[in-house]
Amino acid sequence: MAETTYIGAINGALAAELRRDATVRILGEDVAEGGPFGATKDLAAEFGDRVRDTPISESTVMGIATGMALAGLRPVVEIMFIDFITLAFDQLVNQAAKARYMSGGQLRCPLVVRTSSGAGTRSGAQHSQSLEALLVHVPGLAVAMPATAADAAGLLMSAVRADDPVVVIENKELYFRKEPSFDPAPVPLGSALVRRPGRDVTLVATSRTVHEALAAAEDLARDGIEVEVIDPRTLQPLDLGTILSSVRRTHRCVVAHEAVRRGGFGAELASLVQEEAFDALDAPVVRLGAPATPVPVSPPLEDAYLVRAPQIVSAIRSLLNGSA
Amino acid sequence: MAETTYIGAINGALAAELRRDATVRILGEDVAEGGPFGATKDLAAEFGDRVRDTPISESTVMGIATGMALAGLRPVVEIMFIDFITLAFDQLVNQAAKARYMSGGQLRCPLVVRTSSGAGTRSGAQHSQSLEALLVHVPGLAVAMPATAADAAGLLMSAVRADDPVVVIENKELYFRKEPSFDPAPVPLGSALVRRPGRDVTLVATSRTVHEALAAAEDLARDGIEVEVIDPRTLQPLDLGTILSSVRRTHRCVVAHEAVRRGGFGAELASLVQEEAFDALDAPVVRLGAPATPVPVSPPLEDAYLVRAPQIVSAIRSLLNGSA
Amino acid sequence: MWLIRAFEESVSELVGTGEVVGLVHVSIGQEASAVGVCDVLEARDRVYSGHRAHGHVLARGADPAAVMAELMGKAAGLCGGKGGSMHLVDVAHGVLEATGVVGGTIPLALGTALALRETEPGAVAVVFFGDGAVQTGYFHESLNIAALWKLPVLLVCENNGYAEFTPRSAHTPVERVTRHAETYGVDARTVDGNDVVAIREAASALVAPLRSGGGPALLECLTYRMRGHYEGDPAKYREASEVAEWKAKDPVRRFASGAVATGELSAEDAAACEAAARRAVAAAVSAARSAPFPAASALTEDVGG
Amino acid sequence: MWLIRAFEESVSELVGTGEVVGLVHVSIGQEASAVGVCDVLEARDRVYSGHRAHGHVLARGADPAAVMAELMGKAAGLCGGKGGSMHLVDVAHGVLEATGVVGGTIPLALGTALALRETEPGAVAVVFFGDGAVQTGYFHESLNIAALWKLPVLLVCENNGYAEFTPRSAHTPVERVTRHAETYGVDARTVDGNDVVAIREAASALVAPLRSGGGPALLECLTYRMRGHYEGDPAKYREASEVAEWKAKDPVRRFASGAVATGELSAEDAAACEAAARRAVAAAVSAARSAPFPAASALTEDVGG
Ligand SMILES: Cc1ncc(C[n+]2csc(CCOP(=O)(O)OP(=O)(O)O)c2C)c(N)n1
Ligand SMILES: Cc1ncc(C[n+]2csc(CCOP(=O)(O)OP(=O)(O)O)c2C)c(N)n1
Ligand SMILES: [Mg+2]
Ligand SMILES: [Mg+2]
Repeated sequence: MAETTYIGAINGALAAELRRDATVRILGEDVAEGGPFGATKDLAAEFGDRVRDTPISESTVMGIATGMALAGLRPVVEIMFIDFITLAFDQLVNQAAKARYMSGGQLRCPLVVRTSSGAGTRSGAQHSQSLEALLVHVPGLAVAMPATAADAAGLLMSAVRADDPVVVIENKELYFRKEPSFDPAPVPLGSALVRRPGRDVTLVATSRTVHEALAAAEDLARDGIEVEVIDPRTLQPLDLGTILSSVRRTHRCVVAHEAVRRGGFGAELASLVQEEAFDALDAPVVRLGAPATPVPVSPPLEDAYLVRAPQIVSAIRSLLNGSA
Repeated sequence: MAETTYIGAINGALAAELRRDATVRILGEDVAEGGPFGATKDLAAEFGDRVRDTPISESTVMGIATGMALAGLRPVVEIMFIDFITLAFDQLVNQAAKARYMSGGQLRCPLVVRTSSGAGTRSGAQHSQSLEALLVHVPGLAVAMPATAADAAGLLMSAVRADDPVVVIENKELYFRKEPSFDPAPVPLGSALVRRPGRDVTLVATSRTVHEALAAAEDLARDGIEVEVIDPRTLQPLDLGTILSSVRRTHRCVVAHEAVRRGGFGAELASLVQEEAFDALDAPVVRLGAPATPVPVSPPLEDAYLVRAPQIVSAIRSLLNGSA
Repeated sequence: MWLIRAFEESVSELVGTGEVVGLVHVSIGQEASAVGVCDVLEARDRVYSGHRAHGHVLARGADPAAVMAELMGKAAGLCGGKGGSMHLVDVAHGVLEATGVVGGTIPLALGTALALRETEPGAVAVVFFGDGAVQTGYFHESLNIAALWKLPVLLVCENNGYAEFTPRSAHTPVERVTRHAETYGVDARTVDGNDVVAIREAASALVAPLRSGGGPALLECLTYRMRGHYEGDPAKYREASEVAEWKAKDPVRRFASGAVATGELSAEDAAACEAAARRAVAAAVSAARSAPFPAASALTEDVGG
Repeated sequence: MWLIRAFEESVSELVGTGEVVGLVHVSIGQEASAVGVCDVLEARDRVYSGHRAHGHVLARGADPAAVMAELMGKAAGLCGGKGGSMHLVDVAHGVLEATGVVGGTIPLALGTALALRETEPGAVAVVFFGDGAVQTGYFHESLNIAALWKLPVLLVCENNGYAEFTPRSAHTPVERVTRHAETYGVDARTVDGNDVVAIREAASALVAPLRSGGGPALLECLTYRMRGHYEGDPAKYREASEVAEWKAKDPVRRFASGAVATGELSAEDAAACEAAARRAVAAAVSAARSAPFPAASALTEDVGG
């Protein structure tokens, strides 16, 4: 069977969108050479200077992309590692996210930011962060976190077609993961996917952690514990309905992500679930995430830092034991 | 009775720390002239170039302050409005917050960032944000939010004496609020204050919202509803113990802040409370915060944007009716 | 220019009465750059500004009543009352953004210039900013990229010698902003920022090549703000003699009396200009005053995400 | 220099075997700037670096076994295994930070220079960075402030003509980095970055005034990386002829053969130097290899907040 990778799917989606819509542009460091992971491979050859290398000037480049969007283009700007979105935070937070609102609706800002996130590659504290929670707190931004190649392509396509800023957060560990090939199609922002049905506990997981969640569910199924795994796919807009209807059936909820637990997306999700489904809950919503430390390089430390399937398994076991 | 203002207390604390410790330095835009709110008034006259004006280069100035701290000074850098901390986010998040950890403990970074936060002054979307939640998510940073002049002085004094980075978030609406004079004394980081005892509901509020909470409690007391108002004073480190022991008595918890509700500090707090005190809770933890929009200038819109006492009152009334 | 002057004098009063809200920065004394530059622009051109933006928006032809209503937070304001003084946008008149973040619109103007080159060749983007913005990373990163990509963007620095309360000499050892342009081989001029005719001429010379594939360019206008940094600033940080010296160079009166002196304008016509401007502003104020505030529903409208 | 060369050749092999972990950038071909500059520094001076930092740390006298252990993530590493290749710190040898954020340590060096001037007058701060960092706002904001405050900081740009896969010409129209220093009246020199003697001389000339109250200064070393951007980079973006041309200018062999030619060193001593370096590195590798990983408790140690 033909296979595709997550990064290949991104590359294909970018090519397809560039072909479909003449207003689409790509810019970022080394994008003409394909970028360090190959996301923009061969695009410069086909699309010329619609694919544009930039100097190492993240803050200004984010502003340039915003200024292109305000003038009617659809720029897709790459921030090589999400750690460096901190350099571009002013433009993203103070200009792109607010332009439509502050102008009283005169402006739209169809900006897409693509960036890579996540640890596991021993790249250290400045190339491994998961910073999606910072973005979810900013009104005006949509935030997508694809877990599969199909979603990486599909969410990116929707992001390019959206009229407001979308940050698409890719995961470095997933880049070279293989999946059976598929016909790329837009995946609507704000639609969660039940990746595995189950009756005993609702497990909400994002990005790479979705695969850990599925492995954990597989493992627990051997003991007859049926875990429903939900991948929100976009954290904003959030398809809370799908999650709540699951929790109302399972009466238990766990949320797992790679980011630091303190102030992470899990906090928002746990709060929403207990607000909306308090009476349905048999136990507190459990949050799994990284400890409040920078990401260490040392292999055993980084391995301990990350939420992996065994940790999810044991959290679910204690949840079920504690309240069963 | 002699009175002091919040801004006056800050000014006094800075002067006292400059006098006490020769390694303390102040830097920021217009600090030698006293700054737009007067926080550094008259300090340059007494302390010369230990109080240093900087160009409008927030990102580099944050790095300079960090480099001073790594070399043994105790810089207090002013970011005039927290909205502009986004410009300095890389240095704060990727360097200052991580230096100690990444160096395996070789380095300490006794950096203080002072900044003003909050809406209510019709200053618009780029001068009114409440961004503390972004900071709480970053391992390595302490975050203080004083609600009173005494805490503004006391937390700042502790921040200057701490060996790791602390961001002290002041509130613009409180700057000229008067309080009876007091002897400034350091307030330890990580110690919450019960600002009003009560048995019916625990109300956790931060910064300016503490005063709204107290007004709401006063109002509800007239109907015999006794609200316990807790001011965490620092969001990180967080004195969860004080909050939990209150919730275990009252069985109900509301958290109120000025920041956007989605992904705000209330999410972390609500999650912690339901995790740690689930069985004690008679109702979901209620979060009050701003809607997910930028801050509008228009007076009626900005007034509606902010959490004020009446909104807290009605949230507590429905909470008590709903679950009593 | 009289329109801007009269408008801002009125703004200043209305800040006093509390009708105009928020953090307000007027450009009284600096009107010439707005007028001189915008006079050479066309409808297809796009303009960005900063926190001191009233003049730029009016010079582009925005309706004074809509600007005033915006400053009062009214629904009839340019931005429905949501933006305010520092964030004026008037897409119909090609003003895409003004910002409260010093230097923050310089990159936006580059992006718009890139878009214009590809979609509306011949059109240019212009960004106004102060001398304080020259010390931001944005300015330098942008100057490099604009030069590298030869973008049709005109950077207009209104160098009034101060950033808030601090003189330029405390912010940089580089006296002329144009010095930075030289580093990148960018076309640049420094002009008397209180001389609208000189500004118009320089802007025209700098913009022409931008329309035919060249770019970027930088225009530095040496000027002075006759009032404090913001309305309410007592401005104790500068000498009375300095203020007096610049008052004598008032760009509005200077242009008017110059035109009268050369006979281009009669003294009566000059006075009529001023009177007309003041009448227009008075009308704008009363329209804005009587306009309603936005409906509560506006609070959550027009947010993405 | 042989130590750095031998060390990094070994690193490169150990990346292949998976023993050295993470994103690794070696400075093979660029060793001269580390050695030439650090040779004029004193124990009291402080150094900052970037993602290509091995050479700088070793040139400051760090223990090769501790550096190697760090690259392997071992407890005996400089940073207890938590920092890794891009974040080497060795406070005992005056290396305060290296960063994976391009340009990110330039401001830190300024801050440290300010602190040194006040607490250890005569000491200097030095920061190494690549030509890619020159297009960051940090570089420009920092150059301005360093010049304005006359900070005792030496900015060393290792200009290897590329930032990742992209040549300098695609990042800026400004050929020489020293051009920016001129704008601010900052003392600067461009030198052959593969000539350790020339670098030493230039660094010495630039550092001397910094010790006696002058500053800042900028040193641009024109060099080339003989390997890809990171270990694993096939480096298809450059011509074989270019690589060959620079290989002929290998700074390590050039210095050795130069010294032999002038008779300063016998051929045997030169060979012995290389051999000693290789032995030292072999010993460092085996020490690092047999060292333990950190205890689990290290994960949450040394975090503030
Ligand atoms: C990034 C940023 N930092 C600080 C401020 C606060 N501030 C507002 S105006 C100003 C001075 C701007 O000076 P300049 O650019 O010369 O413009 P002028 O006010 O003189 O017209 C400062 C520091 C800001 N708005 N944005
Ligand atoms: C702020 C930032 N943006 C992007 C990157 C990715 N990156 C790593 S090295 C590099 C190129 C650096 O070039 P240069 O400064 O010339 O150093 P060299 O690698 O040539 O030594 C880039 C873009 C980064 N590390 N930091
Ligand atoms: Mg100015
Ligand atoms: Mg380079």
